[in-house]
Amino acid sequence: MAKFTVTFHGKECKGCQLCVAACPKGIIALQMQATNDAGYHPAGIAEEKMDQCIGCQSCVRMCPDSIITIVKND
Amino acid sequence: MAKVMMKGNEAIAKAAILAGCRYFMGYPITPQNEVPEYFSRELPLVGGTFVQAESEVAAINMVYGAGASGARVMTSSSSPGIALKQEGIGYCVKGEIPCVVVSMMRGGPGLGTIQPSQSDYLQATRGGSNGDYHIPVLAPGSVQEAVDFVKESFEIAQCYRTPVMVLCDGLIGQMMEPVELDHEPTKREMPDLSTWALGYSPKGKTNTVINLDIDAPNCEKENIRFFEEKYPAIEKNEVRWEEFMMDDAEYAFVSYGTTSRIIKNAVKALRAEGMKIGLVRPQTLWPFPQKPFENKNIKKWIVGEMNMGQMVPDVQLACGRKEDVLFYGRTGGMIPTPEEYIDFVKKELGGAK
Amino acid sequence: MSTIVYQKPEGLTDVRMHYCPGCGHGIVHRLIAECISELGETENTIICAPVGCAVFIPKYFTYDSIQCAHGRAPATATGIKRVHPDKLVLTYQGDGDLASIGTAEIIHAAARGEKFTTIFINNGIYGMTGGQMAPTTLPGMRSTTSQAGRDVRINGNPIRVCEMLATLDGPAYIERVAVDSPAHVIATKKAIKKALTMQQAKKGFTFVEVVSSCPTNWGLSATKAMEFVRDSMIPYYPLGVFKDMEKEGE
Amino acid sequence: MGNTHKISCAGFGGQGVMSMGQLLTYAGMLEGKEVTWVPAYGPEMRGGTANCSVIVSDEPIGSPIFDTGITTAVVMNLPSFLKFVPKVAPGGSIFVNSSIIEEKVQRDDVKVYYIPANDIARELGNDKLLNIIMLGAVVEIDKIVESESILKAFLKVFGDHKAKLIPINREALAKGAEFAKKLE
Repeated sequence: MAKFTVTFHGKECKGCQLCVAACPKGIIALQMQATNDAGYHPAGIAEEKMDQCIGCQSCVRMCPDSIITIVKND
Repeated sequence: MAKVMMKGNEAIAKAAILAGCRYFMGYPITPQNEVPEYFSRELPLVGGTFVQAESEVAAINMVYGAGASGARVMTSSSSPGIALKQEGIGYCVKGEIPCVVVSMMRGGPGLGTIQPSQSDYLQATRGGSNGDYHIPVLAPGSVQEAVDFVKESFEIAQCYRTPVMVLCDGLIGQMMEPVELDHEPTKREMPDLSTWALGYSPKGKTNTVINLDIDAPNCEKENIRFFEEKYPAIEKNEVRWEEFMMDDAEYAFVSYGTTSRIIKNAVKALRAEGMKIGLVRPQTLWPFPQKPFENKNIKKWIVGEMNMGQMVPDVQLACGRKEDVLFYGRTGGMIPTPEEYIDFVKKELGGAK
Repeated sequence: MSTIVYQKPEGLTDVRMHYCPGCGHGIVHRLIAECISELGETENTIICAPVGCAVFIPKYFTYDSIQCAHGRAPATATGIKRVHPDKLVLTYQGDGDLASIGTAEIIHAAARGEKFTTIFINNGIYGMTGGQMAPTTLPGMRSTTSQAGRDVRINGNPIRVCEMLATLDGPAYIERVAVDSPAHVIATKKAIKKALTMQQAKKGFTFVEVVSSCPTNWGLSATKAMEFVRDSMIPYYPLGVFKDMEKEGE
Repeated sequence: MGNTHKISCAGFGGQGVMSMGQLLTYAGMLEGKEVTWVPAYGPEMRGGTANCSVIVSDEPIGSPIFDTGITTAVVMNLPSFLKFVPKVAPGGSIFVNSSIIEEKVQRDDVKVYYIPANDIARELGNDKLLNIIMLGAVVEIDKIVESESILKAFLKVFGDHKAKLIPINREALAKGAEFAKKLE
């Protein structure tokens, strides 16, 4: 199991990619296959990349819409 | 309470404190300077707060904040300063913020003059702010009435959650008269602060003062609520006027404030010569009294103001006879004399009939 | 077992913010809510909204709030704080609101040492009205009313508000921060928290200028806009503490 | 119109014309009369003449201001003399501070009293008393209020802490009255 679980509330995401640019591991990307009600491709972390997350919170700090939740799995 | 001699401006400030006003924000301008001066001296003694604002604009917006916080708050100014306050008055209207604005009129337009005038009748009753709205406008005719009306204004403001204007000509502010300060204003039902005021919201609830209704249908709905509920209630409950020697009158002056006192002298003099003439004195300019103008015995209405005839259309509308409304006034800080009114009536109506 | 490392703070409502993608307003809103929550003041805060993009603040926070006339939030906040000296009172203002039409109000509130906190968002442009030149628009920067770029010979020079307010005796704390990077966001939060803490202690007027972005009206992507903040805005609007009464007292 | 006194007090700043009017007004109120006091305000207050209009009446007062028809005029300097003498009603009284006004009233339909107020004040050892001296003459002749009411009003206008000044003011009122009586 990954050390951290990062959840993106994709419904609220505006696809601005500030989190994408902020992630030191480069694991966040827009989910091009999905489109939310507002017409944006929401950001997310592919399941297979989740274990690379170091829980640095850079993504939440830059997210203007407070759509990211980080949980530490002990 | 015994009578005391007070200058109108100081009596207004004192009355406000007696009415529970604990916050005053204002900016110096002649001829109302004794109002902020009095508050600056006396408010701290009763635990209140005086702020000399950087401008009239800032003052009315401080009032907006203090009023929104549930406090009894007042500002005062004179004509050019009231012009500056209009934006904020509009915000108080939309945000339904109770507050009292004293307007001590001087001659205009522009910087005009510092002498007494009534040339802001339209500014007060038609509004200098934007949008559909009314505010109650009380026009005292003496220092005593200024005291009484200031006290009533705080009740009206709180009851209907609206700005209220006390509109005086500069003379009311400058003159001294004996006053009794113990007038008890009519008690009115007040909405509870917890339902609207900042800082009073119950736990888990939020009080917000909204001024921008980006949703047009809702903005219209609110406007209609004002005009279908709030304003009719004010018109019904708060309209005031005095009738002077009107019982058998065939002619009538219409006047308010200091001019109405000058005209009372003219009425008495003309009566002494046998003319059946009286005076209708609106004490609220909005709502404008309609009832006294239902009097069908009056052949001519003579409007007297210290302006170029700003109240004339209201009298024409109220009496329904445009051609029967005459006007005599002085402007730009000039005060008419009783003799001028007597001469006007004799010239226009041929004196005693 | 799992622990929440980060989630949306209390103080923000569930209403979706209307700001454009990548707009700094959302970041600063969140930081304010985080600070107020951490200070235990969520039930004790009143926030004054400006005219500009942030006019809908009442929808986004759970605090009591008021929409102020353009530029007048410092005056309105003065009225509120004088009535409620024990509430935490904030104004949230943009550059058109604070540094243009409301210059007199902010200077005099600061000079009086009014005990509220102003959060000033400087993104060098009028956002809500569609990208007109602001008092903080950089020399040479294009806007819809300076289409060839701001020419200081015609349009005058930008105003550095922190430096101007720091000349006054009234302010207790003045700092300029930015939200272009995670590190700067951390610093911004620290500044806001410091300002609010000093307000709690009734030290005087506290002011935090946040250099932020406007991707839409700058015509840049959100990430490019943050690069512009870093490369162009911050050199003109240097970050740092301009006044700290606590430090002076030492 | 009943018994109505229309009083104009005029002079230059420092002569106490405003407070003279206020004392009359307050005294009238203490006697249960209707009263008003209106200052001429504005630039006129700084240099030139300062003046106030007082009405003391047995009936409710309509207009608090009057331009002509003055029943009592107190003129303390030459500009006031020139301005107000023509405005006094026939039969009215004019009190002239003859210490500094050399002109004589060229009307025979009014009563005129020349009071050397500055000189009397100097004799009493206090230059500030000149308005009280004039007031003593006014109430003696025109019977607007009792002079004792002026002294009661004095405490209301200037505060109880000025009570120690009552004896000297009483003397000033008496001196003014005495001088005016001699002129009758």
